[in-house]
Amino acid sequence: MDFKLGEKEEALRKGIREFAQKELPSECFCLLLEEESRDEDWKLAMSISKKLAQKGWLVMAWPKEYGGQGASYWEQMVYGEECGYWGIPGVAMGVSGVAWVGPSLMQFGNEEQRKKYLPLIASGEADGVWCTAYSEPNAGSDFANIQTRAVRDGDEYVINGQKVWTSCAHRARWCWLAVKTDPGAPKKHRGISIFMVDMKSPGITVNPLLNYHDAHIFNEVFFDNVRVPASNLVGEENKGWYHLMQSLASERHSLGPPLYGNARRLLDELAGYAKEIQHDGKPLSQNLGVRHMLADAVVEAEMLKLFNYQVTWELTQGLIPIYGSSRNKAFGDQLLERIGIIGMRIMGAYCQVDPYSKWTKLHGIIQRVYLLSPGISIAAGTDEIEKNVIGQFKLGLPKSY
Amino acid sequence: MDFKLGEKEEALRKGIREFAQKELPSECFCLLLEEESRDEDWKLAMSISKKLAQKGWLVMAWPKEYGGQGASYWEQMVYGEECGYWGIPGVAMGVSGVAWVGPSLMQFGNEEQRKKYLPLIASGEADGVWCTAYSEPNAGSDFANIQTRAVRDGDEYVINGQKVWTSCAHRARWCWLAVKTDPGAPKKHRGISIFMVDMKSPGITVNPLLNYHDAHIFNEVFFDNVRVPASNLVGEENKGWYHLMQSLASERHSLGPPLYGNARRLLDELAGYAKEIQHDGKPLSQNLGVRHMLADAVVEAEMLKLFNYQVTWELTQGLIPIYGSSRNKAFGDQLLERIGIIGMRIMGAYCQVDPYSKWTKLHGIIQRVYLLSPGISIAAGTDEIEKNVIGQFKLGLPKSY
Amino acid sequence: MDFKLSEDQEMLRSLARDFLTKECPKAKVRELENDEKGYDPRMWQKMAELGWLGLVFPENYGGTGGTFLDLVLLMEEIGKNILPGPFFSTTVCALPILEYGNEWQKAKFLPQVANGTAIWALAVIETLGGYKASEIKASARVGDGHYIIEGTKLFVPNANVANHLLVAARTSEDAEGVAMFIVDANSAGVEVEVIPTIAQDKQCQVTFNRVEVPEGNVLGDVGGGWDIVEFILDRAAILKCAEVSGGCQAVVEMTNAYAKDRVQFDKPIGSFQAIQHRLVDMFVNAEGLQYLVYQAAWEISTGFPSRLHTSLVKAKAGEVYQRTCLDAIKIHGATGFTKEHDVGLYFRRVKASEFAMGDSDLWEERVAAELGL
Amino acid sequence: MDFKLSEDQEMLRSLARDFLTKECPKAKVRELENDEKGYDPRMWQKMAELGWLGLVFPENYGGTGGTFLDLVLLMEEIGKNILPGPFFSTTVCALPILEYGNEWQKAKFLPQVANGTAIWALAVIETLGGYKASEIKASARVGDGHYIIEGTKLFVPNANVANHLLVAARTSEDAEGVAMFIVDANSAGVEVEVIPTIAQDKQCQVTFNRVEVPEGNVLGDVGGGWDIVEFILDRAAILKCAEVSGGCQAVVEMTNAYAKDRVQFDKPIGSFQAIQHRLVDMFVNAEGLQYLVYQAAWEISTGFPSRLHTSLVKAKAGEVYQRTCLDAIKIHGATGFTKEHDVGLYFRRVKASEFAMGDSDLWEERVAAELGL
Repeated sequence: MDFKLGEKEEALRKGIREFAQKELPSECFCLLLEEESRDEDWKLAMSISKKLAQKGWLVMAWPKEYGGQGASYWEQMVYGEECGYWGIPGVAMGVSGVAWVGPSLMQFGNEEQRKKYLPLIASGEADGVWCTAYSEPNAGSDFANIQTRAVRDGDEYVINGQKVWTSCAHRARWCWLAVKTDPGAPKKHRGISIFMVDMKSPGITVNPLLNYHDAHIFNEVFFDNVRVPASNLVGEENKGWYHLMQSLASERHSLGPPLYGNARRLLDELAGYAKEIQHDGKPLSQNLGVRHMLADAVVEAEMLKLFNYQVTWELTQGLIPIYGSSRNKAFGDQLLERIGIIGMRIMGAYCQVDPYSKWTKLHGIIQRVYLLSPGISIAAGTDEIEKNVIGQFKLGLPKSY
Repeated sequence: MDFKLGEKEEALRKGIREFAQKELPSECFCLLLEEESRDEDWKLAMSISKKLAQKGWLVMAWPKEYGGQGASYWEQMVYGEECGYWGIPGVAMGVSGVAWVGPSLMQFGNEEQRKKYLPLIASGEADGVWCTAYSEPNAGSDFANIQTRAVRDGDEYVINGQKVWTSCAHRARWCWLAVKTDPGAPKKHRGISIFMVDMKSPGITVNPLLNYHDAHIFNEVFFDNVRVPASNLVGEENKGWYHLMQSLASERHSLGPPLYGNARRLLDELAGYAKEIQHDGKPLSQNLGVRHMLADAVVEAEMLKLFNYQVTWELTQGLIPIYGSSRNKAFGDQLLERIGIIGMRIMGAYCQVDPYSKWTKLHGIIQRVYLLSPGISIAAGTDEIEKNVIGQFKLGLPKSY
Repeated sequence: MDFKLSEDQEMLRSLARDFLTKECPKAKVRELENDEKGYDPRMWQKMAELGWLGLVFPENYGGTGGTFLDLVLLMEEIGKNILPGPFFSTTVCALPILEYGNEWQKAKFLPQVANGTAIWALAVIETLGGYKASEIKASARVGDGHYIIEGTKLFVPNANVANHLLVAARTSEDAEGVAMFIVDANSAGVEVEVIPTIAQDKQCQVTFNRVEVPEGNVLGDVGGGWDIVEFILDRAAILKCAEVSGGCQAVVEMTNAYAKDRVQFDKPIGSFQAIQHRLVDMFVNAEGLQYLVYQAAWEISTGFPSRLHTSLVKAKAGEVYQRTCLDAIKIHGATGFTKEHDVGLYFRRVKASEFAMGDSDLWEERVAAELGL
Repeated sequence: MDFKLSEDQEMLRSLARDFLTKECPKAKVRELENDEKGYDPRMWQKMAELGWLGLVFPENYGGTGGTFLDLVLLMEEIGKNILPGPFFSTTVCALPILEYGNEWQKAKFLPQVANGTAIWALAVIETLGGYKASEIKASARVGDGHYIIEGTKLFVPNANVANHLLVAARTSEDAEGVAMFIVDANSAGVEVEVIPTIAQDKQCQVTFNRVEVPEGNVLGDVGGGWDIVEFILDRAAILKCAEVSGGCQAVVEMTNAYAKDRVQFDKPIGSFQAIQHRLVDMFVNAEGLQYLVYQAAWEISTGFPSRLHTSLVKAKAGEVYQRTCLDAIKIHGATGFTKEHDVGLYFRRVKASEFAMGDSDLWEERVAAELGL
């Protein structure tokens, strides 16, 4: 057993810290959980993503031939932790391209597809921004229930239907789309396929779905006779479900380290704030309740860190994490929600101030985390879904839904 | 709306407080949650139950003709609160006789049965002590699954089978027994009947099932060709399920007020203890964590009190509490568990001391509550079962199991 | 003991429901969030006509002689429906005037409240945001027949549209040397700036630059201002909790409806225990909060409030509202996260209600004190 | 970074499992709870032969030169299986002797530990039950070539069978003026009384009536006793948490098996979400605790423990163990409440482990301090 990271990883950590201190606007610590919402934030994110690409970090995990560095799992983990800690924007380029379109193409795309799309992502440019369209009005947790159809017509497929909760569709150049290609399949999760769709195609309409705090993250996307070349089918026709399960696993795995980074940064900021603020002539940090709330949260953050280590280590051993990624996501989401709640208590009356107003404390990150945390915990699988995964696949319990 | 109890109820409250102060051993505040376990406690309980009978309190709710006083629902509630607060032993005489055998006989027994059994219970004597035998090894939450058989043989029924978790069977003179009389019934909850069985009948064997802290509450009861007169069948043959649902409702309803009384007493004792104990030269009661733990628990206790009020008020209005009793039981159990946990923290290292040893603080009640609380929450319906009831019958949600 | 409302109360409630449903649909709520004033003067006038603005005033001050409990029932409906505007802030200023005002003050100010021509705002807390006498730094110096007030108040709801402010200011260095002043919002030196909040509820920063206030505008005794604040706190907290209780009920109801309606894996999601049991917890806590509110409100109505019963309501309400909304959003899935869905309207108000009239810590401390700790 | 155990460690673990399963079945655990000594001397001797008692000692003191992590792995197995007896109490006395003892002390005392002839008990806490220097009232006065110890120690595990006691006593009025003394348990004036506990784990009250201790029996510096206590605390806490972690794992495992096996409403109860998701929470927390223990243990083994990593383990362990056991009992239904079922054996040990080496509050405070609070 060994709990030390290697010199390479520590050097990387140092490099990212330097990068963050140099490249990020100094007045803000940029925990950009909603970078795709405001134009100025998105602009910043895209400028940083280009710099990350130049540093070779953006797709560090990928093989050199596709613009990556073949970085180890440990390096990827450290990168995730640090990006979370510093709140580096542009890291995910709209969530999907870096984290799972790329890895998916490498797993089950063909060489032509890889050659075309991977360098676009690796460049950190606007043409490498993707959105992912899975959910539909009647297919959320029960994803296999999707109704959007793709019908073959010569060298093309014709797509009709509606997607919803599509993050970043308003920024994306490409869409990673799940559709039904065989609606008559005996089991509904057979008959699903994946397409890559140019968001500039005629027939695509993107409607914003603002969140309750006016952040523009989600969209509705309508497909009205959208024609897609058959060569944009990824993997095997009707095998989309199985491909997607692999992609989902990749995505979940990538969520843990930034969540840990976020958590630790937030706790550090809150501890600093509590030391500064005076209540009854004593710093708030002397308040027993505040001390213990923060201490408890740090313990959970450390648990999350070790959970990330454990999954990463499994990957280095060539093992497939069966339940660890679900555990880390659910645990991390709960932790973030909890830190939001704790943070709002520590901010006191100021917690109700709009995060972008001049009265806000700590640049509004606490309010933003608090307001976003229920949304984060829903994205890429609810708590319930993750617990079902752990119950069935790790504990061997029967299906519970 | 009105939140004041009447003068009659307040007078009763005062009377019970005086009774408790006069009749209960002064060195102990007697929260006898396990009175049937130790011989000396049981002896005390039975002596108090006789005194309660003499006061007219033991079965105060019953009509005068059966030894009661026709007390109002409000009086019963106050009686329950105070018995819980003072930890008056003997109140339930082994749980079942007072609280539900009596009420059940009044609801669906015949006159002959009432005349014979009700006065025995009302007397507070040993011959009025009952146990209730429902659960079996394969029929817990899924009670309809019972296998114990009663087969008619002339003027008698012959009973064979095994019951488990039978509280107080080792003290009881009578058994309130659920059996299968029609195992071939199309639905398994049809075909159940209730019998009253003399515990002295040949063929009955009682085996103790000690709990993990050596308290003797539960028993296994074996029935080996036990012959019971047919006149001991209660209500209609094969209608036992429906009868029992009514009894269970009565029992659950009676649980709330004593739980509230328990909770308030424990919190008062803990507050007193925290004021006495010095830590770092300050009373423990100045510790913010302790203050807030106790304050939170008091808030919940007050909620429970009002829940009890609400169910009682519904009864006075001739309404049937559909979900309130389940809510009160589940809420009260959670509260007691929580107070046990809080209490153990406040006791510090002393919480691990055997409750009956000379090192114990507060006469060991905190440890006893802590150790018993998981058992209490299981008795008469687990949390899950109560929540299912509320979900289905109040919120109108579909069956979830 | 009685859990039933009187016929008059039932009528008040049903009238309130009808009025709010009709006059203040959620589209209106959203509109008023973005409105500069934050309330609808036409609706305000109708509320005056309904007798809501002087609900607890005697008839000689233009009121309808209702009880505090009546007021609480109204606040509960307001909370269920979400009515933006200065009803709460005006009411919590009118109550102390009714209790502590001299005849001149009552005759002058209360009828204007009742008939809808006056809007009030309560200006107590400052930069630390807490309801503690020691935190009051705004000063009131004695001038020539008037006081001169100087200082800054924060989180003053609806000051942007108020005609009058009820202001706590320090008159001596003693910890509790605080007096309450009735200040004309149009006085020279009063500056109001709306603080953008998550709830978009028009809380303001109010700056007093050498504001002159006539001596006759001191409410109650000069040394007794903090008693008035305490009087306000107890009542305002219960009113605020009534609003929270109504909000919780509305959120539970909409979530329960969704859980029955939304089908995943071929079943309504309410049939999954993880969802169903969470809904049960939400429902039970909302119900408990409702009864806690009623008990305290009834006691205040009788004139004999128990300090314990009053304090514990606000100690609990914030946590219940927060948990209810967070769970409701999660049960709704992504839908609950959107601007379109009503649950977000409630969630965005959780913190405003938690920090109005002191946070849970303040009220938990009061409960602890009542336990003798 | 590596989560894999070495081959030696795997061997140690599998040997421990085999030994404990065979030598210490649950019937034996129950027997030893009621045994006056609380341990089995024959088993103790076998543990010595296996090298467990001197696991981390160098060979010249009769040890096998293992690491602290090895010891932690052993404690984890002990916790999984529940092994009653003085292994923990002896180990946590031997560790500071190895670190702070002079050559004479090490040579005299350690080999006796390793070969099973000496049992030790740690006597630090007193009536308040806390690990704070200020709570040490027991005094050590300087006599003629010896110290005279007077005072009462509480919750001293296994003192009833100990040959030696490691005692914290006050040598000056300074807050931290504490020294550690090696006391022969058979010295005149030492009285031991077993305190009956819920865990039946032979914690004792030890009274020192003018007990004479040779000067050479001071461990380390006279003024530096509290540093030694701190040294012990860090290590003993991790060992205790390893035991807790093992206990949690065992409880989760048995509960999971039960949830698959137990059928109600024609389904295994593990298929009800309320049960399944609770089991998942139990499992995840137990796993997290396990990794926290490993991290701290590995760091201690390397000689560079992080104070944060050490402190947070014990801050969390008590809560995890308690929640795990309470939920396990409830999932088991009435079965879990019985003497026959093993889950109660673990539950009864929850508080003993929580209060061994300081409660969660103490350790949370350490975590808070590490955060700079």
